[in-house]
Parts: sequence; C-alpha cells; structure tokens
Amino acid sequence: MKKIINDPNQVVQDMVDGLVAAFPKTMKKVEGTLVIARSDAPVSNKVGLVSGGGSGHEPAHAGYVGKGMLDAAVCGEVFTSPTPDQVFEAIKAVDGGAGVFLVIKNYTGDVLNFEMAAELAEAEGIQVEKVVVNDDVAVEDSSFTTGRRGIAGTVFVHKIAGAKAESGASLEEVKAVAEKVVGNVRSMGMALTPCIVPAAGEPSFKLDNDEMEIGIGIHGEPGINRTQIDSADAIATALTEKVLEDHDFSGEVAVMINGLGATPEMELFIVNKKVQEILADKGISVYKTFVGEYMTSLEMAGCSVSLLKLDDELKELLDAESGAPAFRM
Amino acid sequence: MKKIINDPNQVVQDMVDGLVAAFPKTMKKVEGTLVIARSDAPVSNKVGLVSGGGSGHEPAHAGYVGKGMLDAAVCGEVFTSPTPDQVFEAIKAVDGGAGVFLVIKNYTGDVLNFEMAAELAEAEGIQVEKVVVNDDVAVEDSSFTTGRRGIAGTVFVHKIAGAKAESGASLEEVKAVAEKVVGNVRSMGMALTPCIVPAAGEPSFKLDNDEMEIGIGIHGEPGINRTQIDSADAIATALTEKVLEDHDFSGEVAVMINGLGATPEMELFIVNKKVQEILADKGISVYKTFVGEYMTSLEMAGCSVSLLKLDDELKELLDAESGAPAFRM
Amino acid sequence: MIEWFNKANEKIQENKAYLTSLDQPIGDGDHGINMARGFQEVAGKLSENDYTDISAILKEVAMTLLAKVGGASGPLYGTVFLKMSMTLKGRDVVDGTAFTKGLEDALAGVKQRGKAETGEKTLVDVWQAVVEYFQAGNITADGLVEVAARAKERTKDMVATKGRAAYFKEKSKGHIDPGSASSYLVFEALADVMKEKH
Amino acid sequence: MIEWFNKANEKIQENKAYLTSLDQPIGDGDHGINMARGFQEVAGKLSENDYTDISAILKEVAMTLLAKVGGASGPLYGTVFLKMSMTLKGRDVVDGTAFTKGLEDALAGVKQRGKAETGEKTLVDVWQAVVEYFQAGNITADGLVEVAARAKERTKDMVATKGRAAYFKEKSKGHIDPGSASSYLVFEALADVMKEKH
Ligand SMILES: Nc1ncnc2c1ncn2[C@@H]1O[C@H](COP(=O)(O)OP(=O)(O)O)[C@@H](O)[C@H]1O
Ligand SMILES: Nc1ncnc2c1ncn2[C@@H]1O[C@H](COP(=O)(O)OP(=O)(O)O)[C@@H](O)[C@H]1O
Ligand SMILES: [Mg+2]
Ligand SMILES: [Mg+2]
Ligand SMILES: [Mg+2]
Ligand SMILES: [Mg+2]
Repeated sequence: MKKIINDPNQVVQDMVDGLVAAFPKTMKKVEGTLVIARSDAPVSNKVGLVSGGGSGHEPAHAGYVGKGMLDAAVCGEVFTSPTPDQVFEAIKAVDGGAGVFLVIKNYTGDVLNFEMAAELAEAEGIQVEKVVVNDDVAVEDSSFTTGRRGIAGTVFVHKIAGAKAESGASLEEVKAVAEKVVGNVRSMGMALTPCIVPAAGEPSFKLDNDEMEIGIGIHGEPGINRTQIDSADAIATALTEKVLEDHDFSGEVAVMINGLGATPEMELFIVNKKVQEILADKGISVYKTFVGEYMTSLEMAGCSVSLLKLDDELKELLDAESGAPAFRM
Repeated sequence: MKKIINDPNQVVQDMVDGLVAAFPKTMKKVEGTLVIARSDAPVSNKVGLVSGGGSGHEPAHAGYVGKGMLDAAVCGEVFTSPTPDQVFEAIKAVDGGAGVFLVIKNYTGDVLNFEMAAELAEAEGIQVEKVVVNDDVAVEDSSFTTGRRGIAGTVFVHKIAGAKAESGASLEEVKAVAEKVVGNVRSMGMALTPCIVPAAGEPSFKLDNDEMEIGIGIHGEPGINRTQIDSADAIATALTEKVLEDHDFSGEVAVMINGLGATPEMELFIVNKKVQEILADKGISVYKTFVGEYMTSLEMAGCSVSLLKLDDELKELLDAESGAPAFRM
Repeated sequence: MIEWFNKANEKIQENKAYLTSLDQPIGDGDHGINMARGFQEVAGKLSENDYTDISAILKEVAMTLLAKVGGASGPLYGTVFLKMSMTLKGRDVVDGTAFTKGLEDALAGVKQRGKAETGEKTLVDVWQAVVEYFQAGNITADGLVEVAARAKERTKDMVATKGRAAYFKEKSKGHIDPGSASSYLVFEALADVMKEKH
Repeated sequence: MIEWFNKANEKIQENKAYLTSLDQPIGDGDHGINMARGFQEVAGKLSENDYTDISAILKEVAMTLLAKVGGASGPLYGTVFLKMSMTLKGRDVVDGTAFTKGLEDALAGVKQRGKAETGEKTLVDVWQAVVEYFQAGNITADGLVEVAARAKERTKDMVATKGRAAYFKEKSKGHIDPGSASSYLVFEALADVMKEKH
C-alpha cells in the first residue's frame, strides 16, 4: 500500500483538519465531530443543506461546502457511512430556522444513518426533509432490492439544491428541485484498477492487467461485466449508451466526465470527445460540460459519465454562483 | 499499461478535441494545430499570454486558458516540447497589437523551441517577451548548468501575469510582474510511483514497493534521494523545509499542494495539514491555499508543495477573476 | 444484562476477522471492523458507568452502537437495542414474557428500519428465528444456540436483496450473511449467560 | 545533398531503438523517436518537391526538423541546417571551402542556441570535432567517420551540464550522449555519400 498518510486509522481526522486549514474563510469544523460546515453556518432563514457519507470520495463531499452549495458535509470513516450522531450534529450546525435538507446517496448504511439522524432532529423540533440519489444505471432498478447506487450525479443535486436554498427557497421548494434533479440524472462508471482502503491495507478486489470492469460502484461494488480493456471510444460508448437508454435526454443536458482518482485528466478529455460526438449524433444539445474529479474512489483508475437533463430552472441554478472550493462557478 | 485511450500516438490530438468540446465558450482550437486559444482571441490591445509544453501535465497548460489567465496554450507531444511552428501559431493567434508574453518552464527543449518561435514572431513584427520559470528547489541552482526545472509554481505565474495582462498592463509591466512571481515562488515534489508515457508503454523508471523519491521532476527526472516511504508528516516536512531554506518567505504566502495524478485528494489534505502547521510555527501567514491537481505527471502518485511570497500587488492579481476552467476564482 | 454484552463483546472481538472475511465476498469487508469497534466501546461504557435499570443499560448499548459502528449494521443494531430499551422501560425485573416482548419489538423495529423481511439474507433472518423460538416458550440455552445457528446457516443459500450484498445478486448465494453471523454471536453470548445463571 | 539526407534518414531509422536506449538512462528515452519522426518527414518532403538550389534543400530540412522533432534536439538540428542554408545561399556548386564555412556557421549557431560549449556532453562535441577536421583540410570519408566516432565515444566519460542529462549529474558519466550518437550517424551518412561520389 503506497499512500501519503500518517496513521491509517486517522486519515479522516487528518484530512478534515487539512481541509479546514486550506479554506478557513469558507468552512469550519464543528468541534468534536467530523462535520465540516460553512464558516457562516447557520445562515438564518435559509434552508440548510447537509450531505456526506463515507470518506474516500474527495472532493465529495466536504469540498462542496460553501455558499450556494452545501451548508455541511459529514465525513464518515473511509467508505463507511457516518453515524447518526454525527449527522445530527451537522443538522444542528446548519439549522437556521428554515429547516434542513439532507442529500443522501442510496446505500443502506447512508440511508439508515441519515434517517435516524433526521428522527433525532425532528424530536428536537428541527424540520428535516431528504432526497435519496440513485443515479447509477449499472444497477437494475427494482423496487424489491436495495435499488440503484448514488454516484457522481449526486454532485449535481448538491449544486442545484444548494443554489435553490441560497436563493431563499422554502424546504419544500428545495426538496422539489432536488427530486427533479434526481429524476433527471443518470450515471455509469468503469474501473481499470481497484483501490485500497487505508485501514484494510489491501485492494478489496482484483482486476487483471488487461481487464476492466464496466458499471462498477464507487466502493468497488460489482458492475455489469468484466472484459478486456477496450479503447476510450468503446468505453465512452458503453457508458453513454447505457445512460441514454435509461432516460429520455432529448433536449438539453449537462455532462459530467468524472475521474475516479488515478486517471490522468488527459484520458477524461479523450472520453469526453467521444461522449460529445455521441450526444451530437443523437441531437442532444450540451449546455455545460464538467470534466475532472468530482466523486472519486481513492486511487481507483477509471471514470464515470453522468448526464443531467435540464430545463430553464435547472440551468439557472446550475449556473448560479458557488463558493465551494471544489465547484467554483 | 492500463489507460483509457484510443491510439497511443493520437492521445494529444484526442485530448485537445475533447477539451475544446468541453469548454466551447471559453476556448477554441487554432485550426490545423495543437494550440488552444481563448475563444475571443486575439483581444485587441491586450498583451497576449502564451504558455505550454509537453502534454501529460493536465490541467496544465490548456486548462488555464481563459479570461484573466492564458490566451493560448501549446500542447506538445506527451512530455515533449512543442515545436516552434506551433508556438508561433499560438503567438499569432493571440497577438492583439500589445505584444505577446511567453511563460516557459525551464527545460532545454521548451526554452529552445519557444525562443525560436519568438524569433519567428519578431521577424513578422510581433513584439515578444518571455519569462522562464525555475521553481524546483530539488535541483541545485548554478549558472553553469541547465538550471532548475519549472514545475507547479508555474501556475502562479499564469494566474498572476494573466490577471496583469487582463488589467490592460503593457508588455513590460506583465514581464515585470511575471519576474516578480518567478523570483518569489519555490516548489519541491516527491513520487511514490512512476508514470507511463502512452507511446512508450512502459514506466521510464521504477520505484520499489516501499520506496519513494523526494525531489523528483514532473517527467520523472531524478530527485534528491530515494528512501523508504515515510509518513505524510515527514514528507510534508521534507518538502516544506527545503522550500523554506531556499528563499525568505517571511510575511504572507500562497500555498499550493499539488497532486501529481494518482494521489487521492484525501492525501493532499493530510499533507496540507502538516504544511500549514510548519508555516504557522515559523510565523509565516498563509493568505490563500490551493489543494488539488494543478501540474500533474500523467498517473504518477505523489505531490509537490509550492510557496509563493506575496505582496499587495500579487495578492490583488491572485484574487482577480479568472475564467479558466482549471483555475476559477 | 451487562454480562450479556460483555460476553457478546468477547465473542465479537474473537470473531472480528471471521466476520470481516464473510463481508469480503459479498460486501465491503468491514463488518468485523465495524462490530468490533462498536462492542469494544459498549463494554467500556458499561464498565465505567452505573445504571439505574435494565432499560438504561439497553439504551446505552443502543446509543453506543449507533455512534460507533457506522455502515448499515450500526443503525440496525442500534435500533434493536433501542426498541428493547423502550419496551422494558420502568421494569426492574425482566421475566420471560417481557423479554420476549422486547425481542418482538426489536425485530419489528429492525424490519421497519431496514425495510427488510425474512429471506432477504440479512440479520433479520436470525432475529426472526429467535423471536419465534421465544414465542413458542420452553426456552433453553442450547435450544437458543441451535435455532440461531440454523437461521444463520440458512442465509447461505439465499440471494441477497437488501444491503450491499444485493449488488452481487445471484453471486451472493453460497456465502453466509455477515450480519446474521454477528447476530448469532450475540445470541450465543445470551445463551452462555443463561447457562451461567442456572 | 538530397542523398545525404536520404542516407541519414536510413541510418536514423535503423538506429531508432539504439538512440532511444541511449536516452533512457540519462534522459527521457525519446531521442530515437524524435529523430526518426523528423528524418522520416525530411525524406518524404525531399522526394515530393523540386528545389532550385542547395540552400533551398537545407532550408526545407531545417524547417521540417524544427516542426517535427520537438524536444531539445529539434531546434538544435533545425538551427544547424538553417545556418548552413543561410551560408550557402545563392551558390549553385558547393566546394570544400564553402561547405566548411557552412559547418562552421552551423556549429556557431547550435552553440549559441544551446548555450553549450564542447565538453558538456552534447551533440556540440561531435560537430566541433567535425568542423576542426574540415578546417584542417585533407578530407576523406573514412577520416570523417573516424573523427566523428571518436568524438561520440569521448562523450561517454563526460559529465553532462546541459540538457536533461544534466539532472543526472555525476551519474551521467559512463553513457554516450544520445545527441552525439545521432550526429555521428548524420556524418556517417555524409561519408557514405562522399564515397559513392568518388
Ligand atoms: N436493509 C437491511 N435490513 C436488515 N439488515 C441489513 C440491511 N442491509 C444490511 N443489513 C445487514 O448489515 C450487514 C452488513 O453490515 P456492515 O458490513 O457493517 O455494513 P455495510 O454494508 O454498510 O458495510 C449485512 O450482512 C446484513 O445482515
Ligand atoms: N543545451 C544544449 N546544447 C546542445 N545540445 C543539447 C542541449 N541540450 C540537449 N542537447 C542535445 O539534445 C539531446 C537530447 O535530445 P532529445 O532527447 O531529442 O530531447 P529532449 O532532451 O528534450 O528529450 C542530448 O543528447 C544532447 O545531445
Ligand atoms: Mg461498509
Ligand atoms: Mg523529450
Ligand atoms: Mg460491510
Ligand atoms: Mg529525450
């Protein structure tokens, strides 16, 4: 395991301290927790936006804390959902009287822990609403199972619900727009290499030298198939077609080509080239493109493609100012 | 070699196309070249800022093209300086009548090719000035040798000279502020793993499973020493102390913790924690911190630390608006 | 009560690597780490503090697991003992009927929390079997262990439809569910305590 | 002239891997790739077009190398042939004196461009030796090859102070300079052509 760390069991604490030290004007740590909040939280009469989850997906989620985006991010242990008490601390830290909105990625652990925190908060009279993001089309959508995972598309929810909250919208309005984003965003990822959770010290799965996995989850959960490495064009096509099949994207979209951690940005742009060609071929017009690392899996090599169908409201909110270090507009 | 590419010999072309497709409102390709220019280039009566070099350092340099930063970036083959004709095309594309300023990283190839391009441009009556960035303190500073390499500190030159040019400054003024940045920026890097040039297909050097190299260059050039992997704190200390030894940083600084490609952002923040502690200990106050991938080496794992000593002029220019996708302010 | 959790902690620590190994093929390989972290803390808390009644102990256990385990199992085990604590509130002595009611409410709580039914290859399968055993009366330590062990083993042939293992679909077959294995240990600990009491 | 560059191209292509292997221990392992790309293009250009004089050929070679080689060697080889082209401008026949003057100017140009002197373990070492050989007169094909080969070999014991190899400092000793090796091939090609002409 080659990592620039101190103690494998202290990586999240060290990271949180290093993050707050980097952006002291934008964010602060809620003392005694692993919660990062906007430096001016709570903002009175603004809906507070809270997200989070296991760490190891940086810049998600703490990099999205800032004016116009998240009010707080809860940093769990690496790839492990944060506990309800931590989420509850975040809720209390950002409650400005207009209620708190939770953006949860659809993993059993995250859903359970955030829900319990919501109950604790409601018991204290804080109004809480939530949305569960499930953009990963690699997983079959069935109401009998755990359902689809939340991956890079979550960042669009942060951005757009964050802009809505910043505009002074009510909790109901924030929830409505967040649900609109969730309803219109789809993603799929792939990996060339696994990643290593520091406390584990070893990769949780293996890929041969010539293998890749299409549809993989951001914690290395199984994908759709494992095949020989193919060209960037073939990979871009596989991901984009599956995303397009799943939803009607006619009209205008935002595109996100997301790196999983170890993939050179050069390769993300090569993927983007093909994605844009495919969209142009289908007559789908691209309003805005994001290329970079938005939702990573430690040092996994690979990428994901997300599409978000836009309307006028979503476009305006996507374009709104953001002070979050990892998503400046 | 595990890469998301099509043809190893076409990676730069594909990347340039994918980049322009991602940010069509910000940048354009100069037809028939691998030059990326601001979409509104040439801007009349503004000094044109041109940088570039071998590819593989993304987002450097093309990600820094945009209002308030570079007017054009010239993309060479991977780790190979672009040729004078390409640089000349860039100069012509951004010449708005106020002259063109070149930001060159100190590598023989870059210096020679940019200088020849400058001569071609001057022969056509375009006024050209330049600065050579040499921030890498891992290399001894001696006037008898090639001299120090230009690494991540170059991005500060792009930002600050870009803001100066945007403000309507003359070629001489842009040159003066660029030289001020070069005089006050120092960096040093380290790597845990090598990287693979696509056309070569194999790493250019090897590091054992428990080895790291301190002082390595962004193309894998030799560093100061090769040792057992140490803690993040020890690494941060080694880099920061060497940088601090080389220049008087008393007062206020900007900090850049730069990832070389495969290093999880989590680790960069862990490094940042220690760097900030060291600076605080020495009474150096930090005006602004940048953590992320600014000057990479393909999929190399590792990081660099850069410090820039600031005065009022540099602070104002560092804070100025930037429309470059990889450096939004 | 305190003995139950001390015993459970011992068993969880002993089986930390085993639980994690069960979570590797069909999960993310942290179940042993999560449970060990949580029960270690539970044992510590229980040894440090005094409790006025059984309900208070159960609440402490619940809140500690909630705050320390994380992942999916944290809120599930937290819910289990929180529900039990609520049911047994105000009681100084807990008889068989009251304990059975506590288990029933715990099961109902965890099913609701996890939106899971039996047969979905989760710890619900073990809790359901144990609840039914208690409901039937005639409870012995050995009987309890046997019922819990059988329920745990039965998860091996199930296809997971809840939790992380569900992403493995058909491939989840052939592996014991890690949460069922940790729940088995909890009931094995209970049986040990029952034996010692007699 | 055209034969010179065709021959040089042949030799560079044959030695592409060799040149690259020289650039691996003390550089970035691309010298063969760079030179082969450039000379391939030179040969192509020269076969497609007609040229009015020798100076025009040299200018085409220079501009092609400039635009195709990249790295450090591109502008250096470009400068060499551009300077030669300028010196020989307007001449229909190139005698020994004129060619020597061309080589002298080429050497001066490349030294100025690379800010390099002899002894710095660069292609300047080979060009300097060849220029001195031409200046001394009494020029034979075999003599030229011998002088160039000796100069190339001498770079082996030098410590690089210019170019990428300089970062290797003392460790650059013991390896032939890649640029000197490619320059040697260029002069070997010239010697071959001289032989054929006689
Ligand atoms: N929806 C659910 N309902 C009941 N039990 C569940 C559910 N999801 C997961 N579990 C239980 O949790 C166990 C996994 O716990 P753990 O590995 O600690 O959490 P995570 O899956 O978040 O890593 C599974 O083995 C299963 O028994
Ligand atoms: N400053 C210089 N002056 C003269 N020759 C140089 C100089 N720097 C490098 N060279 C020559 O260039 C050769 C390297 O060329 P090449 O590998 O193609 O370029 P790069 O070093 O940019 O990868 C060296 O072997 C040396 O002969
Ligand atoms: Mg987990
Ligand atoms: Mg090179
Ligand atoms: Mg698990
Ligand atoms: Mg080279």
